[in-house]
Amino acid sequence: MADKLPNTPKLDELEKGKWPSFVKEIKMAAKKSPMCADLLGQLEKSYTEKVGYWKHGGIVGVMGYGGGVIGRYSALPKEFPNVSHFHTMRVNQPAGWYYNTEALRKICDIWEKHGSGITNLHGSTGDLVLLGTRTEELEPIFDELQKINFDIGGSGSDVRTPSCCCGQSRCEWACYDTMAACHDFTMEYQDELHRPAFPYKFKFKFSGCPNDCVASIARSDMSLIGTWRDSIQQDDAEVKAYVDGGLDIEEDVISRCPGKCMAWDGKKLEIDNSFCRRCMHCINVMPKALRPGKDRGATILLGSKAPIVEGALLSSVLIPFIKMEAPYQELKDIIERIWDVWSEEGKNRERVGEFIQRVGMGNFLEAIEVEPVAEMVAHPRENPYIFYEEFFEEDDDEEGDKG
Amino acid sequence: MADKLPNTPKLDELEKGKWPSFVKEIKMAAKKSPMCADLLGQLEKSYTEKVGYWKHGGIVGVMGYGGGVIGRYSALPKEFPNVSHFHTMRVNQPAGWYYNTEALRKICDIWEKHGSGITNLHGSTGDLVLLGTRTEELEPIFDELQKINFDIGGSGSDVRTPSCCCGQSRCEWACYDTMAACHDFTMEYQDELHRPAFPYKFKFKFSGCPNDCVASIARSDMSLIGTWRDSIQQDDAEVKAYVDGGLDIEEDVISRCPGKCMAWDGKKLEIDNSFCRRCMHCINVMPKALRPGKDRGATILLGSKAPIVEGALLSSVLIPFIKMEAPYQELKDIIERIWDVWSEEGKNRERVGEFIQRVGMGNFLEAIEVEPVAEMVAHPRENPYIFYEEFFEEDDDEEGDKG
Amino acid sequence: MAEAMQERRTDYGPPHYEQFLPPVVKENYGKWKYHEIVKPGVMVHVSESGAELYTVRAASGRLISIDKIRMYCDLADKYCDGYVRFTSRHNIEFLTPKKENVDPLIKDLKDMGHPVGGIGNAISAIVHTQGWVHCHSAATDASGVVKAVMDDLIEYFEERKLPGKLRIALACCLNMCGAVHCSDIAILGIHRRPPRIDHANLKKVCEIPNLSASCPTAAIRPAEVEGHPSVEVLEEQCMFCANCYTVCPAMPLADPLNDGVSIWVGGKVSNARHEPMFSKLAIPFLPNNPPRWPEVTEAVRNLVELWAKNAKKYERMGEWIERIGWPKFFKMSGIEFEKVHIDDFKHAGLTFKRSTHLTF
Amino acid sequence: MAEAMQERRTDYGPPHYEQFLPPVVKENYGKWKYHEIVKPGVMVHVSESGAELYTVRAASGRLISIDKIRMYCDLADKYCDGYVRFTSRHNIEFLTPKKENVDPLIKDLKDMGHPVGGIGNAISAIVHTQGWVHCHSAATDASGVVKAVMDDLIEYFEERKLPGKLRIALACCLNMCGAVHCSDIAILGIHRRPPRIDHANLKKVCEIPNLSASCPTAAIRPAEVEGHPSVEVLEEQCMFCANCYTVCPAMPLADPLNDGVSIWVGGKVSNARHEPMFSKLAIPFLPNNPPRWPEVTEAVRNLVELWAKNAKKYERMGEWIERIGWPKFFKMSGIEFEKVHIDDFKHAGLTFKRSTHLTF
Ligand code: SRM
Ligand code: SRM
Ligand code: SRM
Ligand code: SRM
Ligand code: SF4
Ligand code: SF4
Ligand code: SF4
Ligand code: SF4
Ligand code: SF4
Ligand code: SF4
Ligand code: SF4
Ligand code: SF4
Repeated sequence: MADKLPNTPKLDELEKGKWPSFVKEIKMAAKKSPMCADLLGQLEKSYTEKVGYWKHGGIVGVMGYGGGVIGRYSALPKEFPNVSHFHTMRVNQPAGWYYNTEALRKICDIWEKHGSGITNLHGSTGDLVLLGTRTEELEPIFDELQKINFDIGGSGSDVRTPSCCCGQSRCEWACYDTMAACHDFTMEYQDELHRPAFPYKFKFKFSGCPNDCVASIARSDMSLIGTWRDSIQQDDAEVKAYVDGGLDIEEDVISRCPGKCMAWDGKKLEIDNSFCRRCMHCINVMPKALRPGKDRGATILLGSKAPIVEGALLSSVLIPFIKMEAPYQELKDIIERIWDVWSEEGKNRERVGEFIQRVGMGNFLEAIEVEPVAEMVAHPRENPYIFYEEFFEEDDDEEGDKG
Repeated sequence: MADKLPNTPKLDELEKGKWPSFVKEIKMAAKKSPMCADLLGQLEKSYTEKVGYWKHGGIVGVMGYGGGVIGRYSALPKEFPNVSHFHTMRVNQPAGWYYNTEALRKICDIWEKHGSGITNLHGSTGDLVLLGTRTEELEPIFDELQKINFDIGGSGSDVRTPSCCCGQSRCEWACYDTMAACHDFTMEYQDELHRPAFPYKFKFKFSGCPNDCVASIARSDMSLIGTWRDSIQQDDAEVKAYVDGGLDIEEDVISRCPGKCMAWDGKKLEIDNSFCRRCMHCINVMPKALRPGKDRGATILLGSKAPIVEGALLSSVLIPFIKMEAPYQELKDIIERIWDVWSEEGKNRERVGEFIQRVGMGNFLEAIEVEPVAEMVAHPRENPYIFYEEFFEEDDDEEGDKG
Repeated sequence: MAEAMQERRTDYGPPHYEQFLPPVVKENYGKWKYHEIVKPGVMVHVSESGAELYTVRAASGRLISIDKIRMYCDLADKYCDGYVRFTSRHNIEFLTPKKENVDPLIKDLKDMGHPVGGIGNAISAIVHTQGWVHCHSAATDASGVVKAVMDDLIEYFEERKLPGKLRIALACCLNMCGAVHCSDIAILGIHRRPPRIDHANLKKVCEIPNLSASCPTAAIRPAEVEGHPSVEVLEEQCMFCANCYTVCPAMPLADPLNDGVSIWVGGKVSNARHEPMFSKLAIPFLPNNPPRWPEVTEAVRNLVELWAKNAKKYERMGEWIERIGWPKFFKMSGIEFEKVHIDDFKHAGLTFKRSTHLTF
Repeated sequence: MAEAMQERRTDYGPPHYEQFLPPVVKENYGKWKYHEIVKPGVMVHVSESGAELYTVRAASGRLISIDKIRMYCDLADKYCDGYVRFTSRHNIEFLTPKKENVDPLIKDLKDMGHPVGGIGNAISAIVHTQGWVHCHSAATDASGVVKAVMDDLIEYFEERKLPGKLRIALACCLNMCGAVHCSDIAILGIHRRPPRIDHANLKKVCEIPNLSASCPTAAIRPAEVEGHPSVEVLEEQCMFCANCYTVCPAMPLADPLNDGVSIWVGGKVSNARHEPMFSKLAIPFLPNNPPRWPEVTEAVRNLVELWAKNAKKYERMGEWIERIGWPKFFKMSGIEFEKVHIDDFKHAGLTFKRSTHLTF
């Protein structure tokens, strides 16, 4: 089919250069897929006219599932008939994005048969995204995915496909088993993942330590970030080795410590761990000398999201420290209560972070039966506008407590 | 009259202790003033019942003035007839709160004759507050004040009595002449001070340097805070003398510098003045060695206020640097424009800081014809919700500028 | 009447300050070179010209009688060529070029009952307001609480044994005339009971639409009550700001059982080191317990001493707490963290902890 | 049909990751002790057991064809016992305990056109989105801009010569699927023309009350236009968020003349040193200039190099700017500060400079 490729002088420019070229990829796929040939044509037109040519998707999907497929149609179906349908399918990646070649090849085979032959590895939520197919192919694809045990991911107002950093599989800093937790939660919430029933989407992301390599604090409604409660594990000889090796420990480590809790007397590093903020910096700089403590778990935060429409949010602390051990029951109980309250009282298209801001964190905590703790706030209130719910009446005992 | 003093066991407790006792003061005054005797009585009742007994004031004042007097009436006029009226008069203090004893004694004489004999030196806006008199005494008091050249201060929706730190009169750090400026502005705005015509109050406070000894950044609609543009004046010998004298320059000075722009090599202090934030800390610690630069002026900030009802505000930068030289014309022109816009479009009881937040700082700047500069913000916007006012039409020249 | 108006001057403004400046000040105006703190409450400023100016700062109750002012004048005449000034925190300052006058002056001041101090790393006078002495809006007294607290903290006024400056302020209601919102320690009178409405008189003394509009939480609605056109308050929406009372006297909030004092910490005004900061809620409620408010004095002393013991040199209360983090502050102070500490006003979301920077 | 449903499995979830772990990973799971960066794009993790695991990270275009995946598989079979993984920034990683495999693998990758790098103080792949390749909402393309920018910055991917990590992200519209809101440098597609309403079809495809409610600035009002029940947009209240378009396809915003790209700087996600931060507006608008967006690549390069030249070691973009202050950043970058830089959204007041901490 290569001879049938449209004329794409603008896109061809993007075959040059050292960074891998998506145009080469589409052309590679276009050798087998007429969809990709038309995609090139439509894209070249976009590059010329400076505007996209996709239409809002209707609801398409596979039977029994409420999400996982994004419907997409060309606005120029006459000109580019092979992309008149161009839906994506979100396939739930294995935790940590590990594959063996057997599994990957099988996916390629399915996609060669039923789709455009181009993919995103991965989508920015974490799914293995199969990019471009027709409505009538959706069921057959799902059929084949079943056979190789790959299921569909989330879309719409449901639990979105959870993702995690590689954690203990390769990283010495993982304070809990992110891949195990990510898989466990994904399995636990299959129904919520596949059948939208919330006011809006709900994302989970699991990072093994405060470096947060899956950006969970910025991109997930519930962020589970590993941390530790005891002292940093310290190997003084290795610290010295770093310094002897040329590390400017005062400037590069101590002066960057946000807890201002480190001191170096020329021989020994002192860390006042009671003021350490678990930021990871010193550990990052001296991985052979310093390690997270041994009493490990996670900080659970709630509510981050992109800006639409109340402004972007970062997640905020819900549980300062929790042990992350299967079956994670205490946490799952809290999640149930959060979903209950949010589903009951959240507005349409209101993410949980926006919901908390609207109803007030104090009220939200009461509703989900979690005690307020100082770790939840950057600082206490600055304004004196306090809603006391009770007041003394004249005939109360003057010494009595309010309420 | 001492024998007529009411029985005040609770208040008497407050005659004990080392801090000057306001009860002793009221009792001292009560020797001559029956008002103060009743004040003691009513206050003792407050101390017993834990509630105040003053009523909302009606509008009282002196002829030709719209402010300067706070009307006050006892809620228990039968029980305490001598405080049935208990108005305060705000007398505009001289700049810097300097007096000679002649002037002070004259004020005392007036107040002995026409009022309660108790005062606040000073009120928290800065006025010399005469505390407690009757409506019919107001004109006579003003009559006598005229004779000694003391005028009335502000109240209501007008310019409030400006105040200033002692500045160049006694302080080595004053970057402009606060007392001269305070007096000049007070004289310039006599009409605005005495005849409420704004949406709400407008306060000026003048501080000679960023130490801000009149709290102008927290307590005035326009804060005029001295600063400098060039380099800190540095006397290396004196720096060394401080260090030799025991100053821990690394810990107490350098590590506290918010500009992180200082270094000490054991002999000489290096300041990278281009990153100095003019915070004053190093100067405060070593007044003999360091002084503000020579190119001095002020930063002008707008909008601070107490929390009622949109939340407290600190002033924010309007003019990063301006020379403060009489007649301050450029600044006064801006002030006129601010008042015009705010008077025109401000809501009732909306302070200028709240007004700016409501209409948007960008729009406000346009209205007062001041160019936006980066110094006005702590950081640029984080949200992408930008109101572009113009857009290209299809028949525009594609290369043309918008609008 | 028109004639009376004509011979009457208006808008002549305050007297010019120059006539009130001591000669040494006038001569060295703008020429001061540096200063040193000589001892508690005394500093000397040295001019480029070599001239010296001694300042003695004494506590003043702010609420002072004319006889006290006259006594001050006697001292100023005796030691300071007839000049005297007051500070922005309402202390009194005696200025003199004569070093030899300092000690006798201090002795006379102390004999009069006016402690000398408040300069340098000390606690200065408490900026405060009217309270039950003069204001209709007060939820606590001002002068009484201040007297009780300063009696208790007097050592920190008279000596310089603190890590840095510590500024206390008091306001007797949320209007915050004492501008407590940026103080190291703020004492704030609060109401906790919704306004009780004087339905019979409301219409006579207030405009109902203005009144409804005054409520920031829209808790006030026009209503006919007991046959009077009046308003009703949705009590669960009231957060006791008293803005309604400011615009309408028929809506009093004062209530002996529910009024009291809250304590706020960590604000500052100066730009030294850290940018200015607002004070934050520490203790939500302490009872009005006149005449000596023991719960308040104890709470303030505990806060002062906790800070004094733990802060680094020059670290103001708020800077110290920022370094150690608020959770540690609550742990160290023993203050219980409660729902009310969590902001739920307009910008509440920005006060949530949006990082994992935690200490354990 | 019901039968079909029964034999069909649902909700079985993703395959368990364990089957995809290389043996060395499985054996040393949770036992890793430390790591070292061996050279650009290569690191070794050492286990408590002494085992070593080499990771080679290669750039991937993210939008990849099945044939490319098969080529990856070939390499994985050849060097890594048939295992491979992808990263959270969409790079591909080859893991092997065999040190001797590293160099041949790198050679093969480079021959395939996949640069190796992105580890340590480098620029890694640009997290991005669909753009004109797949999304109806895009104000710019995604893959094209990313390709152009990374071609230009390739040296910073392949070498480690930066003060710290630098994370770039791109989102093609304000929905920000690329989560650019916390990136060192964010490239964001923006519309600048209010929606053009398809009055004839609006009623058929959208619910008018939902549509009106969707607008955060209340710019949309129901209106009868040309005989159709439709809506009107108060254009001066529109800030082009496209939320209306998300709920109603009859409100397209895309416009060749007015769409383009904005650049944001100084965000971060990690808790290392500074708490996570949002990115802030640097360059309000650059035109869509396909295929190579030269204005964008130049702007990004300038920002990278300005930071690289001036930041201290480990100082991320936002930490550097915070230290020097935004006015200095604007001066040094030559970017003009304009009205649009000043926040005017909900919490705008909190972004005003409320101190005198200024540099000159
Ligand atoms: C495919 C993907 C972008 C990509 O190229 O990787 C994507 C694509 C779309 N996103 Fe997204 N989002 C994708 C990850 C994200 C992320 C990042 C993340 O999950 O870490 C975000 C920001 C984080 C967040 O959740 O806030 C994100 C925030 C949005 C939003 C704004 C939501 C908000 O509350 O602010 C919308 C708008 C909406 O939901 O209506 C949106 C809507 C969309 C839609 C469905 C457009 C629409 O309005 O219908 C896009 C479909 C594009 C298409 O044609 O394929 N997408 N979207 C990502 C999902 C792939 C995957 O499953 O792995
Ligand atoms: C006398 C004084 C307190 C004192 O004991 O020193 C005072 C007393 C009153 N203030 Fe004040 N304010 C006084 C300085 C302040 C300050 C501090 C300052 O100016 O530096 C503030 C905070 C800064 C500010 O302006 O925001 C202040 C913020 C208020 C407010 C809240 C205004 C706001 O926008 O948030 C009100 C309420 C109002 O205006 O309705 C108020 C209202 C009042 C009223 C008039 C009560 C009322 O609602 O009618 C008080 C009269 C008390 C009385 O019976 O005498 N007062 N008021 C101060 C004036 C003395 C003087 O002229 O020197
Ligand atoms: C007399 C007075 C100005 C006036 O015209 O009345 C004044 C005078 C001086 N101040 Fe002040 N300040 C005065 C109120 C203030 C205020 C306002 C306030 O307290 O409401 C502040 C801001 C407080 C805040 O940040 O909350 C203030 C923050 C400073 C600072 C910064 C301290 C800091 O580390 O934050 C300095 C520098 C220093 O002390 O090293 C300073 C330094 C000084 C110096 C050393 C300046 C000088 O060379 O003359 C003066 C004596 C210092 C002292 O008292 O320790 N002055 N100073 C005020 C005395 C009030 C009092 O009776 O205690
Ligand atoms: C492979 C990956 C996790 C995964 O499961 O996929 C990963 C792996 C590692 N990260 Fe990461 N990070 C990965 C995404 C991230 C992200 C997320 C992102 O970029 O969207 C972040 C947050 C970025 C941010 O703050 O905006 C991230 C912030 C860090 C940091 C903190 C850096 C800082 O100074 O702020 C470290 C510590 C360091 O590098 O010293 C770190 C350190 C590491 C270490 C050294 C951990 C270890 O011992 O294995 C790994 C190799 C470092 C490297 O690449 O330089 N990783 N790391 C991700 C690789 C993405 C890529 O292809 O480039
Ligand atoms: S988040 Fe922490 S544990 Fe996870 S990969 Fe990154 S550094 Fe390792
Ligand atoms: S982890 Fe961060 S806060 Fe803790 S000691 Fe290390 S650098 Fe300091
Ligand atoms: S504000 Fe500055 S100039 Fe004025 S008294 Fe205080 S330290 Fe001196
Ligand atoms: S004035 Fe402040 S910012 Fe400037 S050098 Fe001194 S301590 Fe640093
Ligand atoms: S703070 Fe409140 S009660 Fe106190 S003087 Fe001001 S308005 Fe009156
Ligand atoms: S006190 Fe404040 S919140 Fe309560 S009713 Fe009055 S105005 Fe409304
Ligand atoms: S950022 Fe916008 S245009 Fe890009 S994929 Fe997401 S929704 Fe579509
Ligand atoms: S683009 Fe946003 S602001 Fe403009 S009309 Fe649509 S919803 Fe409203």
